Amino acid sequence: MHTNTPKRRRRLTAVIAALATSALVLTGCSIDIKSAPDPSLGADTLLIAADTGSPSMQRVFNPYLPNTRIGSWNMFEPLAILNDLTGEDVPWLASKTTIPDPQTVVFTIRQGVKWSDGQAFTPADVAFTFDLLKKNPSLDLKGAWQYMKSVEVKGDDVVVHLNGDDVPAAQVIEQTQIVPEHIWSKVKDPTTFTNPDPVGTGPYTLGNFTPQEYAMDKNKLYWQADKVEAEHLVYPASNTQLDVVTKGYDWGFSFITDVKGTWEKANPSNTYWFPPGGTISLFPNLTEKPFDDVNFRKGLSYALDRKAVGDAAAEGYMEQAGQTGMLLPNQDALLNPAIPDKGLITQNDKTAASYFAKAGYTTKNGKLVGSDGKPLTITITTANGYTDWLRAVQSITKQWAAVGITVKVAQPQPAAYQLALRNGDFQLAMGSVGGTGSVYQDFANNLSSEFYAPIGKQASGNFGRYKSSEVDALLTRFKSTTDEQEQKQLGYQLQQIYYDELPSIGLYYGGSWGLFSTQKFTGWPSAKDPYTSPKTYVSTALLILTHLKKSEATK
Amino acid sequence: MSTEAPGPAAPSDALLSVRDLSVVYEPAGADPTFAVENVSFDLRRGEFVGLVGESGSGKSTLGFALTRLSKPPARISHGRILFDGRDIASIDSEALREQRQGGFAMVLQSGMNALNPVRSIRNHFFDVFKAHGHVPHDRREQRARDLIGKVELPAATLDRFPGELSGGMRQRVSIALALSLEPQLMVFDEPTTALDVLVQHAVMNTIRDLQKSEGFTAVLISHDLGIVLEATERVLVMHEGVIVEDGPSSQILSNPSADYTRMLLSHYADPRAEIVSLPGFEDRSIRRDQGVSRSALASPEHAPTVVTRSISTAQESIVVKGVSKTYPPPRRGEQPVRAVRDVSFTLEPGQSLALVGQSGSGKSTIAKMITGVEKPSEGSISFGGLDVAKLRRGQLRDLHSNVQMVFQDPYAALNPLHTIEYTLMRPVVNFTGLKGDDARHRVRELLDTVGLTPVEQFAAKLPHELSGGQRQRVVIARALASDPQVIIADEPVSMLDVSLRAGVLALLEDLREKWGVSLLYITHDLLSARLITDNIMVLHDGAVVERGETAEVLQRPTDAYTVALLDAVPNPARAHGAT
Amino acid sequence: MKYALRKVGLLILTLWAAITLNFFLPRLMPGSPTDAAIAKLSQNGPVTAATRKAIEIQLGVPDGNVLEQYLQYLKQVVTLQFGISYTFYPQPVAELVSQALPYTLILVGLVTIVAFVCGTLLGVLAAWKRGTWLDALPTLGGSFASAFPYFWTALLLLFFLGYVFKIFPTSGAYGVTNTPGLNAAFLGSAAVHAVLPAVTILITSLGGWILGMRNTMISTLGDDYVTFAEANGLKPRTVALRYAARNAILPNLTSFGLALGGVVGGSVLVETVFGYPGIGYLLLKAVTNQDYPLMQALFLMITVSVLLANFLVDILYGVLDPRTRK
Amino acid sequence: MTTTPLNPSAETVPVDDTLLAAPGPWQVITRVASTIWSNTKARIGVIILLLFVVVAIFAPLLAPYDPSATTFARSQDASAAHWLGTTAAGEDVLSQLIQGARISVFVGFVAGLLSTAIAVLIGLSWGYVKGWGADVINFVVNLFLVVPGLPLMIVIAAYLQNGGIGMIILVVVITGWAWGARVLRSQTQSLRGRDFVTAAVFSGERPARIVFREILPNMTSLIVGNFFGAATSAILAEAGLEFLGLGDPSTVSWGTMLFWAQNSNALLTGQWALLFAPGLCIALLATSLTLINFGVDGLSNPRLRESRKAAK
Repeated sequence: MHTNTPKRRRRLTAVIAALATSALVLTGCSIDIKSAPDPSLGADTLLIAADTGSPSMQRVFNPYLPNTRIGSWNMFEPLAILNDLTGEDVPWLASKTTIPDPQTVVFTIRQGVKWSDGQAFTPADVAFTFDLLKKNPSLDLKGAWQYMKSVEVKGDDVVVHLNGDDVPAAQVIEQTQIVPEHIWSKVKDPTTFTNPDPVGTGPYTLGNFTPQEYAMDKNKLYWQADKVEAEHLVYPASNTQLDVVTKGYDWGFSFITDVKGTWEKANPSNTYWFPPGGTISLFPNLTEKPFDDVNFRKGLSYALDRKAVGDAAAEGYMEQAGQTGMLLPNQDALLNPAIPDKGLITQNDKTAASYFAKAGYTTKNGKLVGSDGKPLTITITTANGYTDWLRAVQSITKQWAAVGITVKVAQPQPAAYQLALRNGDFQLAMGSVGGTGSVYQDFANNLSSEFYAPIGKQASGNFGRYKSSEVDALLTRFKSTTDEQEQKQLGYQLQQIYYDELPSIGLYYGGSWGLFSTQKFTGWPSAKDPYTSPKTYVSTALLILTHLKKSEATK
Repeated sequence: MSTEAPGPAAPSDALLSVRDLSVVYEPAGADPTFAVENVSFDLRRGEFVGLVGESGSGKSTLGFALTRLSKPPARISHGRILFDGRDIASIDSEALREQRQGGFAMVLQSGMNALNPVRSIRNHFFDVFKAHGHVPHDRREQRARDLIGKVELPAATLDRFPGELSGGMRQRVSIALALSLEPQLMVFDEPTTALDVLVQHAVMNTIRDLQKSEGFTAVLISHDLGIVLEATERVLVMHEGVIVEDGPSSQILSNPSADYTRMLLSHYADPRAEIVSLPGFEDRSIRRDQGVSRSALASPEHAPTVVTRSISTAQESIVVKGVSKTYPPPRRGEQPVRAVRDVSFTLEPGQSLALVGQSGSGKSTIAKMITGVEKPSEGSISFGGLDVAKLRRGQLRDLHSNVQMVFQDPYAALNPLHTIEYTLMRPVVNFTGLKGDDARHRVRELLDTVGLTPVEQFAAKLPHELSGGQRQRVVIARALASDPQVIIADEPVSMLDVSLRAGVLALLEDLREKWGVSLLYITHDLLSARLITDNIMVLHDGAVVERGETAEVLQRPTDAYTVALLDAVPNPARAHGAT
Repeated sequence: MKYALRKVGLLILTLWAAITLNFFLPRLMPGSPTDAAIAKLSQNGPVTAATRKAIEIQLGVPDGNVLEQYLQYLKQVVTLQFGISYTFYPQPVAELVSQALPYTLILVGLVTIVAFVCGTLLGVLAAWKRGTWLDALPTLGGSFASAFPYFWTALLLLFFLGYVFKIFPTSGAYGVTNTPGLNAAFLGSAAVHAVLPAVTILITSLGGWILGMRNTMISTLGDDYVTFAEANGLKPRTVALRYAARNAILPNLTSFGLALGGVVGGSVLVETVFGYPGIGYLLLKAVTNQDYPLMQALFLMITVSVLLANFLVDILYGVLDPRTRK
Repeated sequence: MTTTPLNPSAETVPVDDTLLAAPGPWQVITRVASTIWSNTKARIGVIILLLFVVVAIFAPLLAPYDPSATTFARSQDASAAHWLGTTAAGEDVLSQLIQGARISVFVGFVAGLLSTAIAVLIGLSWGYVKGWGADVINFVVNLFLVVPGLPLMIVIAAYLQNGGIGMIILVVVITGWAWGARVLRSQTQSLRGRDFVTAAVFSGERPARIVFREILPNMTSLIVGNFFGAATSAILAEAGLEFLGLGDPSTVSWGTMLFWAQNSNALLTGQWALLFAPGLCIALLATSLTLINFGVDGLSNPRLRESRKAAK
């Protein structure tokens, strides 16, 4: 036995060298991933990447729990769908919504709708649902009862009395998903009720359920059955990017790196559409110096190359955002035409410097120095693991470094990040603005003093601690007007304030990452036909499911 | 197989013929050294031969080579081993394995560890039977019982695990196992070294009887010429890898030819004799009569310059009164261990007291209690005004400045990583308050005192560069560093080669005389006790069985235990005088 | 007796301290369970103040001050009632754990045992054939493989065998169409699904056992009873297995005990990569979502099983080593 | 005959005899190094490790581009300009890989050193003290061994927030010292029974000095071994934490490269050098430390040394 002879040593070295070489050679190759649809799925079945189980799916179809399965949205329909892309209200279980006065909303309940167990859907079900949410506030996720005083049934109408003048509340209340009284009235504790065998009015009913995948089947009794062409929906629990690309999904909602090189390349019928779903912004802490100075905020704003920030964050798939709070082009119609350049701010270090100077900051030795002579250091807080935000922050860091600002990045875990927002424990925080589909909601959430809380007290909205009587007055007028034109005008004024005051600094649009395959079905929302957002969850999915047509190939 | 052996032809009845055998050690990262060099000898059938040498002489290496058990880094580099006419130095491993049954067997030095701790004794036997198939299946149990009986153990031993047996029993089991191979040649490598004196004696008797009854050829390897001469007919004396003497036992005893053999022989004496002398050691009575310092006689060229005591105050005595020590039972359900039972004695200033007994007699426990390492369960120990049993950690330091310890194993008692200077400097700094050059000077005085000169050279050395005797001197120097009044020496020479013992003993004796240090000498070796102590206490099972003046007790023992201990002292002269 | 009492007392004290630590550690994390839930929801779209309020009511701001919560928690521990998970509201913790546990126990437990057995055997072989390729291959291979980051090995296996060559399923513990239970289809599918995670754990843990066993075995081979067994001409196989290996395995049992105790914790990284519905995945979800009830139950389970495994190994030790008997 | 012959004894001393060459720390280090070097496996390990250390030290000179520059085309395949391609954010993979060596080597060494230091401090005191002091330490160490490691890491990481390298090191150290302490403690316990330790007590030495001057130097090999072991697990733990996203993804390290690779699905874009290369580097670095430990094992256990010729 020779342990240590030169020959053996050479052999050892050779083995290691071989390993290293093969590793390098392998590294040079690249492997093409092709999509291979599951042949067991029929041509009438949609495979949807939406409901991620972690680690496996629980059978929860109580639509009022945050952990409810995505499929709930296809069974429990709202009175009306607020199209968050267009801002339109689409009448749904209520065939008509009227606001006779700013304190009353009347929902006219649709006729001929049946629950999936055959029972008729009635206004009583609607009243029962509102009652249920009143009794169990933990289920009232949309917060309908924050605006409601009482509900009454008048024939086919359900009349909702509001707490005061509150026209925009109708858009919140109408989103309430309705459940059948004949089943839910027998539920002992609706707050922990998992509703394993759901009965709803929606286009689909629950099919086979396993912790790793569940199927939904077309509801034959559906009131728009003629519009529903996909017979089955399949929701697997595992929807990694690799799965989405390789396993022949028909519909997914997920950001994918290099979508053209992966998703589109995997199958010729794969398409994508990424409309804006919100404005990714920087929230300045308005109670803290120097962020309370609008000139300083403007300086920060002009020092930003938003195109570069957006490119870094979303690999060039999302546009830079303007300073109006509007999502363009979806909300082009609501945009204040008086604001120049659609609110886009072009980077201009000179302008930035002049605003900084107004705020008392001048450049010395390449550093921005305050009146106290100390160089400026800013901390940006972002949530750990939100990599697109981090990429954006890294880009901002570089840009601001160019004007002499040192930026530190704080990345607490998501929960701690939320806590920091609520407590106002930040200087600049990354966050998302807008995207509810309601202009009023978008501005109120971020600007209303209703949500204002002093530093140290927990706020539930308006994390930047903005306070303006002018804005409050505009929001109050918004509540009491039913006139669309006036609402539009009020929107213009709020946009102007947003543009002038910079309560938050818009950066780029956060995407709605729609991935579609036209192999089996067509009629997906797209830039050409932007009828709704591509989300697989929330009620807007109903708009898509009732819009799809069988493709030429599957007919 | 060609037999072009150089050298003398083997006698016709030779079982084993070794020719020009060399064994080389090739440790990684060091130069190879020859442990056995060009050794040649023959063993006749039925002969009982002793192989004697001190540590490092290569005797065990030779033993391993004879039975082909050499393992790396040792390697047989040259020579032939003819066993029954066949050269076993170069046969392949399977042939070698088969040869072990009915061929040659070996009993290892550490018989304690030679048994697989997780296998029952019966399985040990069955493993051997299975390996060679020389005992039919149905006779195995009976054969195992026979064998275990031959080594004077009950058949029930077969059911036990090695951990449940005492050291002597384990060594007997390994002898029985070796015997089960029905070997023609048995090599015993220090079969009794790790055992207690009394047990040693008994095991040796068994080996002797077995050799006679079974008729195998035996080689007894030992460092103890006394044991070998007592047991064997012929002795090979090994020194530095070479056989320096080969002759009948009686001849070696009466007329050794090699100087080395003579030197070894000179270190044996009978502790019962009227006058006991060793090289460099006149009997106490003679010394007293002549009024001469023994050390001056011993080594005129090396008379240590004795350091004058820096503190010459009134000496204190150690008073041990009715001390007992009981340990909690080692395992559940067993009796508590009563290590020491009601022992009382006084160690007067300047006195030397021997505490003798075999291991487990409680003698070391007493030492531990006196030095405050253990606390007595009953009774009191005082040193001057100090109640030793009640000392707290800090006060122990005060005790240790007056009561010091010399340890049994000089290899373990020195930190291998510290120089001698560092080792000696520490107690000097800690106890005398000397610093810097003063302390260094003191260290050199100490080295001089214990005879380690030139002192500068020794101060810079690490322990592994010293021989065992030198290390023990360092240990003694360390004990002296605090100017102690009492030195407790726990078997200080038992780990040393015979030839080195006298020197260390002489040093201890010298210190007592010159420094007036009291000496508590703990040992199982009655000869050394006789040489350096005035009084003796014999301990058995924790209790004192006999006490008195050393010479008196050893010459005229009254207790049976003392007699047994005396009988166990190997004495070649006595053995061959009797036959 | 006093000694035994002291040991038991210390064990109970350790258990209590670990339980207490399990209570306070999660609460050290900044942010509340509601914050965690909101953070999760906000990734899907804007979260309004009303939603936050509803969730707060739903999860319930824990009752009382910390001391009361602690006592409540102790009561839960004793009664094994861990309440409802926050992350998987309204699923009871017990249900979640009992669903996940079998997969982890079978996958990780089995693999740990297999790795220990194979690694030990290879280690014995390596030590016995020291200096040959039978030594070099497992030793070097083992060192290299055990240096792979778990998740990395998992990702590579998943990519090649799962997605490129499509030999093994890419996620889950069994096929979508199978019904869990004692039917052949399910068991077969579960076995196929376990292959990749099992191979990952095996690759990355085998090396440690090989090296550990090799080292103790080499030491044992130098022991006197091995030399004596050779001197008695026992067959090499007997010497290697019954004498050397049998003793060399004892020190490795302690590590094995700790590893077995760790089985219940699952293999977080591996389960995450393979989407395997075991305890490890659940644990990661619980921790990242500040799911106190779930975390507490899982931590308790892991703590107890580590202690239990050590206890069992002690017993096993007693069986294998007669020196510790009596 | 009081003179004793000056022949060196052939007895083997049951301690780190490789450390016995001569006094002085340098000689000890040289001797340790040569023992390790004499082992083939360890030698390969040392060479690999040195290679990584050199790359780490000269990273800025070796890297072809600024590792955090995002100015290149995204998700490029390997090319002459970018040997290992570019990331989804447009960074040069090779430059990142070279820069990443710094973090891994740094984390490995610092975390290895710190956790070894804690293990030594606690393990040695634990092994030396008796009575309730030992019970308290036993209790604390057991606690750290019993509480699940990775979740503990995650919780601590979440608590400390802002996962920088310092945080990762801290987390790895907090969760990694206990095992080493246990091993060192049992060795201390066996050493404290040695005569030279008792002798030191008799020399009037104080406990701290006994532990750190008498016992500690005799455990050098164990401590060195513990260091390499701790460094290995620190490197793997760092990668694991960063992969889970608990580190600071804006630093460039192998762990964060893997995080981004997974995050931007490098496998999907065919960019799998991004996933493969950092993992391979981690594995090689960790392997090199494991291999070195083969040599370290030989320090304390001569049986584990490779002999020049092992004839059987």
